[in-house]
Amino acid sequence: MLTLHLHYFAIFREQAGKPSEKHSTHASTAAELYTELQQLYDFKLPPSQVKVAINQEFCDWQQRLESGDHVAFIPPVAGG
Amino acid sequence: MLTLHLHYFAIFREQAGKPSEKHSTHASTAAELYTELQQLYDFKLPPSQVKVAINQEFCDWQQRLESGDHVAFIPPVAGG
Amino acid sequence: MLSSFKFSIDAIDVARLQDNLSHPSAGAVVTFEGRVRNHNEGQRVVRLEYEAFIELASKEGQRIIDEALKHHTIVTAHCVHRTGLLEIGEVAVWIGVSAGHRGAAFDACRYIIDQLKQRVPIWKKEHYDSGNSGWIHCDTTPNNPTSL
Amino acid sequence: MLSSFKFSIDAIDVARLQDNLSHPSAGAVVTFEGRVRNHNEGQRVVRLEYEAFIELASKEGQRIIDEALKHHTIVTAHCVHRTGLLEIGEVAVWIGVSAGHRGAAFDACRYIIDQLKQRVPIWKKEHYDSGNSGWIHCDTTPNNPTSL
Repeated sequence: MLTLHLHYFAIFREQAGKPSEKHSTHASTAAELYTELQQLYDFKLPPSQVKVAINQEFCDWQQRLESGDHVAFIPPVAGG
Repeated sequence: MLTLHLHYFAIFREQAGKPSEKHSTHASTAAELYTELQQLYDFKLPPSQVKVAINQEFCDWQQRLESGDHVAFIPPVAGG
Repeated sequence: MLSSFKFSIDAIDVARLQDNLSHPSAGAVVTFEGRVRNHNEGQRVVRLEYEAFIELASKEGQRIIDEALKHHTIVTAHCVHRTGLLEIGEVAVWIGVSAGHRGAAFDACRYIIDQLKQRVPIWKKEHYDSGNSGWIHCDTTPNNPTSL
Repeated sequence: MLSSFKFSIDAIDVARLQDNLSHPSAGAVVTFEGRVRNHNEGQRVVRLEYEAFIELASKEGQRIIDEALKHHTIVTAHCVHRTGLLEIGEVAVWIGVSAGHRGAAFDACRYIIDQLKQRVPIWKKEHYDSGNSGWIHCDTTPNNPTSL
């Protein structure tokens, strides 16, 4: 069981109803965690349209999570 | 014998020592006129590097001159 | 010369930023401003909201600036992006590049805005005159934004 | 919206010109500034002199603006070129283009400066710290400017 800091932005922040939270999970990868959160908050974006950042760096979906990690899922960007 | 208004810019103005003048000539085309002026003022630029404007429009070197025409020879441009 | 990527919650002062680009060896200065348009995909936009993952976006933005400096012969490159609520006509992003020659200035400026739009975690929510709003590119049906 | 090509004997007020580009449907603004550099071809430049065949240059400049408006999907395009004596760092030419989208704004701005440099009868005389000076592109030996 890991304890993570999750950060939500834009549409995820609205769908989760909060900008961040502590979250305990049995997920071992970012991919597994996203699947879990999709069910929890009804996130509709498929993983193919989402990127993941751990501790403020983009990373692979298969990266293994560690307790205390800050995890953010990045919806399609639209700056400029 | 034609009477023309000649206008000199940049290096031509400096080499002719004046910005404009009335000029009488037997030249019948812009090309002939430029050859005449090259001798008169020692203009060194070959015609291949020069353009000609008659009455404030670019024109062909073979355009026939008419009395009262305003003629300008355009050295290589360097705006911007 | 210092080059930077920054966020601003306040209105972007384009004139002041442009002054920063002065350099005796810079013969060419190219700037890009992205402004809030009054329409998108056929809908009338009344205002726009920008949200950023500031820490990651700042890093990624600085990487783009560094890439521009590495791959193009330029003197300096700066970028400022707004966050928060913006009205029509306000500057959402400003990019300024100075270089010895114009080709590099144009290419680097375009590189920065193109990469910014692809890579930097910034999101845009459009508010329409219908009362609807939507996060751009985030709706599963992109031309049919979610209702408030 | 009015688009124009103009000459100015006075310093170019970039901030004021930029304000003219505001338009509610313009999401992208690209500007180009050509400034006086402190060097060229290995020589130190102390100041620059621009001379124009104003009547013909104004017509040819306006044609270039019209071509940019015809061939690119832009909202407006303006160009101002200095004449007279300029110091290092001064703006010699300013071009501003607004458009709905950035691609057209970049392309049109670059088209205008590229064409201006090729076609518009404007000449530039560089004054060097050696006391020499030369009309750019006019010397038969271009890298060895004529002495004053």
